[in-house]
Amino acid sequence: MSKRIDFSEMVALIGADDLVAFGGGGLQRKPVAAAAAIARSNLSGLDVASFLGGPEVDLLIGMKKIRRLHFAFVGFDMFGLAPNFRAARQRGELEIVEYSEGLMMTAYEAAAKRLPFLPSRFGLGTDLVGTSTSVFRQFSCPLTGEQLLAVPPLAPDLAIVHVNEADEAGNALIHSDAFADMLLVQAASKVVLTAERIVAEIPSERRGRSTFVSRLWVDHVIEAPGGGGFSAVFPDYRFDLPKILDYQKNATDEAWLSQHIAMA
Amino acid sequence: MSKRIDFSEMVALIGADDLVAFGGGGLQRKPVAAAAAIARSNLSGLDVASFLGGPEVDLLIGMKKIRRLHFAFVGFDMFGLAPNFRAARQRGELEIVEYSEGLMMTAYEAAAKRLPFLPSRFGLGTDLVGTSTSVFRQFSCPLTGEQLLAVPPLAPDLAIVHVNEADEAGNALIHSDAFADMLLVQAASKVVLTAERIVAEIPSERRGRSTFVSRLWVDHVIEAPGGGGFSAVFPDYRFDLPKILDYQKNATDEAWLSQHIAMA
Amino acid sequence: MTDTAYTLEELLIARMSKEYRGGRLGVGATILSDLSARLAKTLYVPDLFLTTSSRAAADPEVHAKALSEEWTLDATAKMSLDWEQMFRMIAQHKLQIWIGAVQLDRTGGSNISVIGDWQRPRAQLIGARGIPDDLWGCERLNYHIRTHSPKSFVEKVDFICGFGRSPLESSGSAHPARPGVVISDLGVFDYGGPEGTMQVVSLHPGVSFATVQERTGFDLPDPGPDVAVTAAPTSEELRVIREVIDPEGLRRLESTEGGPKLMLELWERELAGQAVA
Amino acid sequence: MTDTAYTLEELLIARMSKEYRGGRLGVGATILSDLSARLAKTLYVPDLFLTTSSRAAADPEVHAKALSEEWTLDATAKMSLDWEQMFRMIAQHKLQIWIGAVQLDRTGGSNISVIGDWQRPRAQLIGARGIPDDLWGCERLNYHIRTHSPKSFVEKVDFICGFGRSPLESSGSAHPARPGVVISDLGVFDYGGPEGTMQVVSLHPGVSFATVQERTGFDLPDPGPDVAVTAAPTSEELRVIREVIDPEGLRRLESTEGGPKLMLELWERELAGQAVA
Repeated sequence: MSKRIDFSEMVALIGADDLVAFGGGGLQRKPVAAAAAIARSNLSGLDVASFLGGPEVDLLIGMKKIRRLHFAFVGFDMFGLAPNFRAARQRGELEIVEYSEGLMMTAYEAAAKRLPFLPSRFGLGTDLVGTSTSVFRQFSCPLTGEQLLAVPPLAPDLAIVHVNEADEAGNALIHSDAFADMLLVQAASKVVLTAERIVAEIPSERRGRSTFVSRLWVDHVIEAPGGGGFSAVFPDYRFDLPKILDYQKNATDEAWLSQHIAMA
Repeated sequence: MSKRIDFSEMVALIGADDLVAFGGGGLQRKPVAAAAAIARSNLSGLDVASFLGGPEVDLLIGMKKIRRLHFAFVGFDMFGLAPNFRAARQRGELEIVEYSEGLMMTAYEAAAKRLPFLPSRFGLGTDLVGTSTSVFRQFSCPLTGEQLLAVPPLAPDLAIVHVNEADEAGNALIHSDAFADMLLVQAASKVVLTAERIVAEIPSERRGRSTFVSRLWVDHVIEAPGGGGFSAVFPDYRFDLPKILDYQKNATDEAWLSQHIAMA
Repeated sequence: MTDTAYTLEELLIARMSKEYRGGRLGVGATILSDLSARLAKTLYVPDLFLTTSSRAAADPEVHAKALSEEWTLDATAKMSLDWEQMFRMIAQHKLQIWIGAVQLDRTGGSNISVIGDWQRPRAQLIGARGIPDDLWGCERLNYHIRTHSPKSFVEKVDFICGFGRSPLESSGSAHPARPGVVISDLGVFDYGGPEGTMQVVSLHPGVSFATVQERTGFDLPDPGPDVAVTAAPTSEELRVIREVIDPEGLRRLESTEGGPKLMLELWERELAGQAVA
Repeated sequence: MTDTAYTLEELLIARMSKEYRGGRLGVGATILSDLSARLAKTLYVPDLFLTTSSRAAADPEVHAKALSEEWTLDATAKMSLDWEQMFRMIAQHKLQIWIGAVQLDRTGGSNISVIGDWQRPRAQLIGARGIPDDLWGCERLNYHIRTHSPKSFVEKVDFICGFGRSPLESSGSAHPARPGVVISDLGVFDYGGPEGTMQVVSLHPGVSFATVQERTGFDLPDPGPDVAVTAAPTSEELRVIREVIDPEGLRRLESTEGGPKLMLELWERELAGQAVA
């Protein structure tokens, strides 16, 4: 009953028209090793979602793997902008569906609840509603008439989330900020966790502020020490600033980037 | 900055037309001492909500304090039915608004999110939709046309939840099943916690399965050792079966009940 | 292979244990359904996710059933399952449950809320509780009824907490549970009869169809002389029930022995055991 | 009473700290706003609820600011604030935030998403992130802008992430944030001007209105010769900034000194300190 697989098995799970979503946020707990495995594969034209995108989406954009990106943010937090995201958008090469944080959480939540929509005020009166790829529709509350936005579900075919420890049954712990990851694993059809460690048993008297992911949400686990790449994975390792700066300087050079992901 | 009050100050918070809601479930972690304090007061004609009602609503019904009750369940779990709830309903004396568990959580959730409604499939096709006091309305999904129920917010003026420990700032821990209590404290305008203990500081390395209630949701705390009455408050005390059986046998006798709540 | 001395409750638990599949919740809202999930996890479905009366101690190993569950399950529970997360599991058909119903009807409607008129009921029960939600959480809704009688098996329930055949247009993206298996003190039933009505699957040992029909408030199709007999519990099942999951005999609370006296006796024994331990 | 030697960032932090009220979130999405919340909690609003870059370490005591916040805040954080709960706090106006905007306009519209055309932007920034949500989480939305220029203070933002005057009919039960206080390297502003347009509240010491108008892409009402001067930080504020909340000087990252070199220097010092500790 072990749910353990490796990166090549993970890549084989991804179909041509699938929506693949990544967990973590900005430069925290990013599934960088998993994204690099996808970047090295023959896959292309992917539909990708990332609540707060960071290096994982940037390297996939740089390797020309992404056709369309759903996001509320893409960047390197206080370390600046995401170089390939920026370049691709400014060349007009990347199709995007832009959410706010609240709208993207609402879309994941609708999927988690298997509802055809959820109402929201987030986004009303902003330009998010008017973009050419907007998925939101204004409607009247059936009880009060108030104007609200209808947010359709965002249900990834595959969610990939990096965690601190997992067991072979798929239970896992996240010790740092969980961002929208609980919603994401509940929204997705399939869930792969990459873990710093696969342990025999998750401690039952665990730290009171950790987030527990139940095996009922998880299909596969991959042991991936250092799988967060240069992002921070509390308490295992801090972000690696020299590598971040190096990436920002060079990552729009495709030869450099190919080399980089070969080692990630 | 202490949020500590006593039961008489709690009773004084309740206005004539207020909706008062209780936490816990069935015979677990019921705010019995708080309910008894209300039962001893001059208040009457209350609008009361309890997700899974138990002795707290039963004794208030027995003391003729409740005009209208919102609930998904009222009972004594495996120990049988709630005697005064049963008697009052069978005499046609109690107005009720009947929810399912999912509908009541959805109604609290709408209030927690300050939305005028939330959609649900729960309740579709059942007689909950057709009662004379039903608050649900069928409508079409604005995106897909699917038939759904619109659930209006249920926003108590005052929520009363019994917890294991609280600090004076209003942070608290619940060690047993939290039922819908997190939704309830987020839905209510004012929140009073009754606590087995008021402690100087909530342990930061607390047990990994406890529910933490932040001070941002809490207005007042009351120290109430044994405040769960004969319900179970894990790990502090188990339910008190002889008292439960005694209550079930006698509680529809108003003289007995008056005596009982004088000591609760 | 099978012990001939077993109680009705043991038969029921063993039969009920056959309806669980792995990697999902097995929720026990009554003593018999809880014991059937524990039996299933012990013998047949090791990765069944148990949530007993306390969601603060969810996904535990199999323990002996107790009246104060939190005190015993705490040791091996993997997680606390908050109710919002549980309802998302329900929304995704991860639920398996045997519901203890008070009324069931010909097409699978169920009622635990009121008998008689909802405005002023002849008998106020507990409210619809989770049944309207479970309709969206299960592939099939299974019910058990303690005493098979024309009052429990009725032509039409007084208050629809759960529907049988879906009254909804199938325009939606989600589908409600189909009516599943029903077990009573007389037999096992499903809704594979004409136009989705109730029919006999098996009769418990020694029960005749005539008795069942007499105690049912609507007509059942006659299953004929070759009707199956509900399998007796195996000796392995009886061992697990008696020695592992219910050594104190809480299952007797759902037999004719049940009542305040037995409950008090079990409670005192549990307290005493606790004081010793 | 006030130290005459202080930096622009110290002035900004001190002024920004005046906008917090107790019993609510004080969220710092940028270094200056984070430091302003810590200063407020230290000196003015002891029950401010801090959530810094990690929500897993929420409601901590005041610590010295670090690049790797989780490692330092873990010791005193009261709770982990999951994002769903945080968004319910936002839905209930429990949020207070200074947003670092890239463009702001005359009536309070804000933009952090794209410069130029959204389809193919001249400059792709970070996306709308939380601004459309914060509109429903705050009584007032406050902004800070590092460099006051006609490119940052524009007649109309290129992409509305946050609106100023509400474009919505007021039929609803909730009301969006009003545009609040804006602070730049030149002065403090609000939207109390004609028809809710931007006006000067105070000018930083040594700054003239003429300079502000020259660097603003739309007309501001002339505040006249008696315009207030932004208060200099007190010596107590400077002590707290320099000794308690930012002894390593991370605030310099938001000055003209900022850049990879300073960041690397701070990061190496933080790692070394950690190795020693």
